[in-house]
This record gives sequence, C-alpha cells and structure tokens, in this order.
Amino acid sequence: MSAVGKLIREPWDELGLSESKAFALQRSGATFGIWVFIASEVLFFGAIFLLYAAMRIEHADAFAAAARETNIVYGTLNTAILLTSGLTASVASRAAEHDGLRRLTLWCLAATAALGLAFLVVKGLEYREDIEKHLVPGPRFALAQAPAQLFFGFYWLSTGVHAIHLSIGIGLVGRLIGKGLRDHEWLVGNAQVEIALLYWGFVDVVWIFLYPALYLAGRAG
Amino acid sequence: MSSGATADATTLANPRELPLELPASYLADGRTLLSWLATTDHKRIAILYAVVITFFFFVGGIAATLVRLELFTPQADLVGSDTYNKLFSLHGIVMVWFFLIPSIPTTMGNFLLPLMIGARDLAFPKLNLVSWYLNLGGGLLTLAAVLAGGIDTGWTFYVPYSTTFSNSFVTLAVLGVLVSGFSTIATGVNFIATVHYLRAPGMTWFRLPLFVWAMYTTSLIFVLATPVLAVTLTLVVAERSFGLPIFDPARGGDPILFQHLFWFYSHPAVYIMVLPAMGVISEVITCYARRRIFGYSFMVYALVAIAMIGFFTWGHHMFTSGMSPYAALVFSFLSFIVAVPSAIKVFNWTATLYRGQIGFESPMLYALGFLGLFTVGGLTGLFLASVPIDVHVQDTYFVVAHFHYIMVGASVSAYFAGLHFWWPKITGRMYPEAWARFAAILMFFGFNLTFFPQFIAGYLGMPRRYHVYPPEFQVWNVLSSAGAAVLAAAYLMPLGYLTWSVFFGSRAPNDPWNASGLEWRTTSPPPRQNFFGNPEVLAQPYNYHPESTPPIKDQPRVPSQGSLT
Amino acid sequence: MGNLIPAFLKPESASVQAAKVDMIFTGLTLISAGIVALVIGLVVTFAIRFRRGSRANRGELPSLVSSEFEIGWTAATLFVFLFIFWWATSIEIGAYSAPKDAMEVHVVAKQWMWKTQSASGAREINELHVPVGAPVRLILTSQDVIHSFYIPAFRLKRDALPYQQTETWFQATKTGSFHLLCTEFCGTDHSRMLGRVIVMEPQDYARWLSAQPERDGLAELGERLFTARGCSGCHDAGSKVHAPSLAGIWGQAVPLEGNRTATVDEAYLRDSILQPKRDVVVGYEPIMPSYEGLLTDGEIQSLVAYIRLGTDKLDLIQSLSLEPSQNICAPGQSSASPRSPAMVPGAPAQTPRP
Amino acid sequence: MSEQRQSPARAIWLRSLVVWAILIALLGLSWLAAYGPFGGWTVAVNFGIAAAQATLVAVLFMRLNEASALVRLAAVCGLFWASILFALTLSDTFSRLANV
Repeated sequence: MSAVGKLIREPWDELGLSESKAFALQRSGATFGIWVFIASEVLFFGAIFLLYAAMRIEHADAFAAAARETNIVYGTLNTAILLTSGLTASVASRAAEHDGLRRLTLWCLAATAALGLAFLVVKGLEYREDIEKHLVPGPRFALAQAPAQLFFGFYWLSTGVHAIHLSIGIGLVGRLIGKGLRDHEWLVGNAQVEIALLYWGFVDVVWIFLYPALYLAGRAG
Repeated sequence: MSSGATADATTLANPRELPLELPASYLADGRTLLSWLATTDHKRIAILYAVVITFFFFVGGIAATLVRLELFTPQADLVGSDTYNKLFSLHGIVMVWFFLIPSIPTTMGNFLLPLMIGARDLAFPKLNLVSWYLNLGGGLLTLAAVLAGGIDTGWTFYVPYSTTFSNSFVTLAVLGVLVSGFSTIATGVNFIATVHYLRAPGMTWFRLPLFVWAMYTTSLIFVLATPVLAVTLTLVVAERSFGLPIFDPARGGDPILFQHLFWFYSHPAVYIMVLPAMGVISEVITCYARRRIFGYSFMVYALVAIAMIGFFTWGHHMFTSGMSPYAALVFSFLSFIVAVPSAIKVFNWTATLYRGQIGFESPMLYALGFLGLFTVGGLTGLFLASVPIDVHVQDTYFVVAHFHYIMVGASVSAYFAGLHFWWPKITGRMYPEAWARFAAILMFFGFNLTFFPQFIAGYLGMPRRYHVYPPEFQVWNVLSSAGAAVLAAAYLMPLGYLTWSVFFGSRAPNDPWNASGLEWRTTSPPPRQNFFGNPEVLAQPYNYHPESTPPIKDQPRVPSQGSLT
Repeated sequence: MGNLIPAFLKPESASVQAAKVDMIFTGLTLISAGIVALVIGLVVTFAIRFRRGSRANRGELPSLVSSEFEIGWTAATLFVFLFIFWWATSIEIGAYSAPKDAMEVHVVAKQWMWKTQSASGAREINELHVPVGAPVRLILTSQDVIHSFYIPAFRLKRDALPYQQTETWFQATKTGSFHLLCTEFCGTDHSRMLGRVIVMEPQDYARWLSAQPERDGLAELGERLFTARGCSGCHDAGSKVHAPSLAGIWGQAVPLEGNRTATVDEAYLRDSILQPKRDVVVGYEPIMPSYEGLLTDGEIQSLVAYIRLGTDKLDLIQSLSLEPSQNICAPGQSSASPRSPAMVPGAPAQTPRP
Repeated sequence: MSEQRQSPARAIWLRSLVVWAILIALLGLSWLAAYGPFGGWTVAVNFGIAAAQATLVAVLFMRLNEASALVRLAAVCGLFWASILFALTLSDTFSRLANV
C-alpha cells in the first residue's frame, strides 16, 4: 500500500474512488469537521464573553478597578507568545503539504509546542502573583467592591478554560511531532496536521479577545 | 446458482440461496464482547446506544412512577420532601439528557443515516465510538450522583440554589451532563460531515429522505447550542466547587444571566427532541399511506426554519423571571413565529393521507397518535407564548402537561413508531403485530389520561415540583396517577415482546413494509458494509406511486435476508 | 365568553387582570379546539375513506392542491398566530404599569416563608391583607434563592430575586382569602411555602389596620440610621465589641454603676446617645463615643423609635436596603431616567434618606 | 536542499512573517490605546483591534482564504449564532439597566 493509502481510513476507503481522490476527500471532510467543531467552540467562548459583556455593563466601575489589578506585562508578553505560535503553526501547516519540507514542518511544530509551554509558564508565574496579591475571590479578596470579585471569578475561569484548551493543543502538536519523527511519510498532506493546527489557531483567537477583556480595561485615567 | 429468477439483476436472490458468497450481517460480524465495545460500525454503536438509553428510560421511568404515586394524595405519605425533590430532579435530568436527547439521533440516526444516504459508515467512525463512551461516562457520573445521595435542583439547575444552597451532589450530576454534552457535540459534527460528504451518487440534497434532513438540522442544534450548556454547567461547577463567583447575587452576580444561557441551550434542546421525531413520522406516514409526502420542499424548509428560529425564542421561559418587559415581547413574538413551520408540517402530514392506501400497522398507529398529541402540545405552546397567560400558568402543571405532550406524546411516540418500523431491519426479526398494536393504543390512551388532567390542574393553579399540594387539586392528580399506571404498563409491553422477538420472532424479509428508502435495499439485518455494490439514486424519495420511476439503480443480487448467526 | 368553560374547570377569578387573562385564555382555547378538531377530523376522515382497499379515488391530486395550498395555509396560520400575539400583547401592555396611586407592599421571600409589609406599616408573615378595589403594587425581593410569588386567583406571578427587586401589581375585585404559592423551586419545603392573601372591604381593612401595632415610619428611618451611623457595629448581636444588645430593652429596668437602676425610656436613650459615659450599664466598659453634634434631634427621635419597636423586629427593612449597583432589576432609588409609561412599572419607591 | 525545494519554504515564511509583524504591531497599538485619551471609546478601540487580529489569524493563519465555501459557511454559522446569543441577551440586560 502506498504512503497515501495507509492514511486513508474507513469509510473513505470504500467510496470507489482512486487513492489520491479518496485521500483529498477525506482531508477535506476532516477539515470541514474541525471547522464545524470550531463553530461549536465559538458558541462556547461566545457565551463566556457574553457573561463578561453583561457583567461589565452592569458593574463598569468595579470591572475597571479590578482589571487594573491584572499584570499587563505578563498579559502582553503572553499575547505576543501566542501570536508567534500562530505564526509557527501556520508555517507548519503549509509546510506539511510539501514533500520536501519535513524538517521545517517538524521544527515549526516543535516551536509551536514550545511557545505553548512558554505561555503556560508565564501564566503560572502570573497566577502565583495573583494569589499573592489576594486576587482569588473569597473572604480575603483584595478589593473592596463586591462586583470586583465577579471580574476575578471570570478571570480565573476564562484563563483556566483557555489553558485547558491550550494544553490539549500542546498534546495534539506533541503527538504530531512523535508520529512525524517515527514515520517519515506520515506528516505529508496528513489531515491530522491541519486539524491540530486549525484548533491551535482557534485557541489563539480566543486569547486575542481575552487580552483586552482582562488586561486593558480601566487602564486610562 | 441456478434459479431462473436471478436473471434480473434487481430482484432478490432466492431465499434458499442464502449461503451466497456474501458478507455476514453486522450482527454476525464478530461475537466477542470486545467486537462490540471496540466496534466502529455505526450499526453496532447504534445498538450500544440503544442499550444505554433503554436502561436510562426505565431509571427515569421508575422515578416518575414514584413521583406519581406520591402525588396520589395531597399529603406526604410515601417519601419525604427531600427525597421527592431528588426524585423529580432525577426524572428530569435522566429523561432529558440520557433518554430524549440521544434517543432517536443516536439509535435510529446512527443506524439509518448512512444507510439512507447510501454510505458505508459515518464520516468519523472512531469519533462515533468515542461519543458513545462519553455518553456512557456521563450517564454513569450522573448515576453515581444518584447513588451517592441524589441531586435536588430540578433539571434546570437554577442558581443561586444549585451553586450556594443545595446540599446535594450537584457537582457530580452536572459533570455527568457536561460529559454527555461533549458526546452530543461529537455526534453532531459526525452527522453533519457525513451528510455533506458521503451521500451516494445521485443523492442530491432534495432527494434526501426527510429523516436525514431531520438528523441534519438536529445536528446543527447539537453543535451550536450544546456548547452554551457546557459553559453554563462549567460555571455552576466553578462557583460551587472552586468558589469563583459568576452568578452569586451577594457579589453583584445576575441569576437571570444564568437563565438566559441555560435556555439558549434548553429551548433548542426541545427541537433536538422533536425534529428527529418529525423525521421518523415523515417516513412512517408515507410508507403506510403509500403516498409521496405532501409538499416535500416545504417540509424541508420547515425543518430548517424550526431549527433556526428555535434559537431565537428561549426567553419565553423567563417571562416571570424579572426579565425586561421589552425583551419579553420580542421573545413572545418570535415564539409565535416558530409555531408556523410546525403547523405547516402537521398540515402536510395530514394532506399526505389524502388519496392514500392507508394501513394501520403498529408504526402507523404510533404515527397517527403523534399527529394528535403533537397538535395539542404545539397549540398549548401558543398559550405559553402569550405573556399574560404565561404569567398565570408558568411553573404550574400546565407547563408540565405542555412539554410532556411534546416530549413524551410526540417524541416518545415517534421513537416507538421508528423502533417498530425499522425493527425488522435492525434485528432481522419480526415482532408480534397484535401486541404492538395493543401497546400503541394503550400508550395513546394512557398518555392522555396522565397528562390531560395536568392542563386543568395547572390552569387551576397547581404549581409544579410540589411534594404536597392543596387538596382541591387531588381529583386531577388521581386521574393523572391512574393514567401513569396505564402508561407504565404500555411502556413495559414493548420491552417484553420486542425482546421476545429477538429470540423467537420470524425472520424478516429485506423490505417487509414494501417501503421505498435506500435502507430497505439491503439485507435485514445489513452486512458490515451496508450495501452489496454501490447504490446510485435516480429519483425523489417516497416513491410510492405506481406511475413513477424506480428510485434506485439496484445493486447486484441481494440475499433475501441477512445472516443472524 | 368566559361562560363557555364549566365552573369546576375555572380557577377563582378575583382581580382585574384575572378577567382579562380568562378572556384570552378562553379565546385561545376555542381557537385551539377548532384547530385540533380540524386536524383530527381530517385524519380520521382520510383514515376511513382512504383505508387500504377502499374504493375511493386514488388518482392524481387536483391541480389546485399544490404549492398554492402550502402558501395558503402558511399565510393563514401566520395570520392567526399574529392575531393572537397582538391580542395577548395588547392586554399585557395595557396592564403592565401600576396606577400611580397604588398602595405599595414590600414582599420579602426566604426559605420557606413570605414576609410582607405594606406602606401603612402593617407587617405580616405568610399573609397579606389588602382592601378590595384598590390597586396594590408589589415590590419583591428574596433573602436567599429565587422564589416566585403566585396568586392563582389574581393570575399573578413574579419571581423574587436575591439582591434585586422586581415589581408587579394587582387590583382585587372580590373579598375573600386566596392562595399565595411559591412557584420557583427553592428547596426542601418549596411546596410548603404557602400563604394567604386576604381581601377585605375597605372599612374592614381600616379596622384591621388600626388593630396592628403602630407604625409611623420613624422606626424604619431609625433602623437605617442604626446601621448607617455605626450603632450596629457594636450593638448587633454578632458584634465582637462588648456592647449591650438593644433588642427588647424598651421599658426594662437596667442596672447601672453604683447599684442604681434606670428605666429605658426616651430620656435615658437620648442621654445614652449624647452622653454615653454617664450611665453605663453594669458589666460594660464606657467605650461608646458621644454622638453630640453628630445626630440631629429628629434622628435621635428616629433611633429611639426604632429601639422602642425592638431592634430584632425590623430585619425586613434591612433586607430591602440594597446597594443600587446590585439592583438592576429594580426601579432605582432616585433620579430615575424617563420611561415609557406604557411598558414600565410606575414611579419607584422613594425611600427616605437619612 | 535544491533551489526548487527552498523556494516554497521562502514563500511560506515571507507571507506568514508579514502577517505576524502586523499582528505584533496591532498588539502594541492596542496596549498603547488602552492608556490613550479615548474615554468610553477605549473599549471599542481595544476590541476593534482584537477583531482585526482575530480576522487576520482566521483568514491567513487558519487559511480561510483558501478554504472551500462550505468551510467558510461553517465559520460564519458560528459567528451568526453567537451574535444571536449576544443580541437577544444583551437587549434584555440593557433594557433592564435603562429602567434603573
């Protein structure tokens, strides 16, 4: 069986199509599938941002005061890290389509995973600082206004959910690296590469919106 | 093979030729437990789902029985208040998330969707298996919550009761529902990709059977509504277990926001339950009326319109909640609009009967019952969409009766209609028709006796979720409880005779109802590969008129029955 | 039209709104019954006439029966449904805002009881007395979870939300005693969270009211001051500071330093506020600062009235004084923005500010 | 590696780097804008920039520009339903606030 043939799964292998056509159709189906899932995720994070919007409208002052307490340096650094990981992910996804770019693909995948880990490390440092500053909602919360606790409830929840998504992304990319190292032909044109990196891109986009929501509110004045 | 009849490629092979050199049926394709638990065959996964949801149907049913038994008298005489609250919560949670929502899509949908469009399997078979495990895992988590001591929030999990005040196992149950939500999303993605990518040659969008359209539109709701439920439940867990305040009113949180998010999912969830039912009914009515569906394209548009507009109407659950009166009017208006496509469907089914050759086999009895019950359920929905009436009957037994007419009267009737209709295809066995008809009729009358009195009790002012109630409502509750006993018997009957038929029923031919769909153009039960050869579709579905062209260019010779061994 | 439904199927109707709801309910029931009869009638007719083997005509459908038919019944249902929407909505809009002169009643729900207080000062638990024919505006809140205030005979229901206020109103048309039920699931004894609304003739109501303990609004003001000026910080039961509780001390004799006693009356309380170190009760340190110049005479009067009533009797009011920011369902405390009179409850309750 | 093999890599890098540079520049702009004198418009500016960044990532990094119409439809569906959720819920929140 050819390299492409090995990658065709049921039921795409029984459509009576030639190998290359079946492979292309399977890839296109998989891409569509992950986009449908991303649409679903848009609703998931949409609901989270809706909560943010409604609560901020109801408690504008408390939210501004609370957002000033987040560490904008960590936040901006992390945004830059994730945007850069988006770059490497995109390059990896395009390079994986070319036969001769296996090394580039692997390096970019590795860089993507590494940047993801760096993000989590920075996030961990930030969490430690937040805990030291008593920014965890509860009786020892640092700010006087009660609704400020809502902001930090949202902060911990949204960053936590995002971190879980990112960790899944790191796992997926790590799996691609492992498979790609073992089997020289596995990466080329494989739908799984594109799927993982599209998911990565979406996690990126979520953070792009979390950044102004969590770090930029209430900075002026 | 020497029979002269085999000269025509499109006819069935002689039954005596059964040991043809053809694949065994999906049931005979592996006999170990592992061959079931690790299967990627959509048909076997459908059976796995059927086992799980049947179990949960009876779990929820037992809870309902105890609730109805308790309500026989106005006083508390069977269980205490906390137990009662846990019973109706269990009933709601199990029936909504572990029976109704997965019921038709994951069993008949899984089994029939690829067969109806001429595909070998769903687009992502492994994902399909993962969905089943997620569904099972969610169910077990919820069951664990019940065994640990139960949950008493009602299926709606309203904050701040669920986050701050309830002393029951909310987190565990909520996690169970959350996990089953992921299962639902995965199923939705799978169905959508399958319909887009794996239709057989000639199976254009407007040749799809309405059941496939129903699965497709249901999947849209799966994918687009369920994530919002996931967020809502995550927030409940975060607030309850990690102390992250989001809805806590003491710190400025807004419980009405929770209700918005909850109903953004849970109203479309009603359409998740009823759209597949509509799909089943369209298949059954056309077959037993021997008539093409009246207004096929309008039926399709109606399905799509219900799935779309169904997302805009959630606020009618919140008219008395303190929501803004302006928003209430907008939601009221949209709720009236969504009733229009439902009405169109009812009229079209009725018109399909006109000039038919109507037979009254048991699936058709269920389908005709569906028509009546769905009409009553839908029209009482208009009462609830009218703000002043809703203010009176919201959270009373009127609402309980209304949604049971839709979810039980319509959806469960359709579930049984479909189960009987496709039973020969799924199991390769015929069920005892007389018993099936008796159960269908008993179910219809038992249902009406159970739930119609609840409309009256509700209008008279009996609130729902009441353990004890003012004595003037007793007569209606006695009627309702009596009906519930009939209904329970009617639900147990199919369990008995269908199980019997699996072992002792006569062998089913490939197309016992002389139906027109692609799923009947293969053996009963079908082989692992679904079809013999590559089906090609030539015409519209519901080809029941003698004058029309044969719909399907048939495959090589098909054995007249699948292998059960 | 209301007469079409037999009496035992009709809940008691005792408010202006109830009559309107019953009218549209009956109308909608008739329309629905017509549609159900039409559908079931057609299904049964077709099922009999076109049963398998009957001799009815099975030919092509007449050309009339085609997409025109579809469009026809789509338009017809849309028209009927929009008509019902218009009808229901016009009733809703017409009845949304309470009349300006409505009597005001505060309702506080908690697990599992209703506490009501009318503007005239009468305070009740699980009961509400109102005069017949007078519009009554309800301002609801909750101390714990969401409850829902439901009087079936008035066709009236409104959720009571924690830390927020909601409003609704009614005008009783019949005297008698009516169920008050909770319809939002609120925990163990949800189904026992019952009460009565007693509608009385105005003169009976006046008599009932005059038999209630006297209220002049001073005590309420005093309670706010008690919190606002920091009295409660030391004198509350849960306080860490060692200060006497003031609950129920009115009229009592208290022991003072040097074997004296004093009766708690207006003069003693006034002295204790302005010159606290003079007559300290035995067992307490003279740690209270003087409020000389910090309270006006009127404010002292209010505090005295509050203590006289009993500091443990008024938590109802306390639960109603919310931070405006936490209160988005409620009409504001002051400076309300202009509203459309058709849609929104009437002018907000002006709470007296210290 | 041969000349032919190098050129696709260079093309890939070149395009992606340009997009990345714009993204980082927008990030800096957003940061600055947060401290800027825009009053109530700061929120709009910040989220506007975020929307621009998200569009760039979705279209060029996640390759919606090359994707089939079906895939674009899926993406648009997500946005459309999210906008319904926002519009109807916030209409309630706003009109409740307006009544305070």
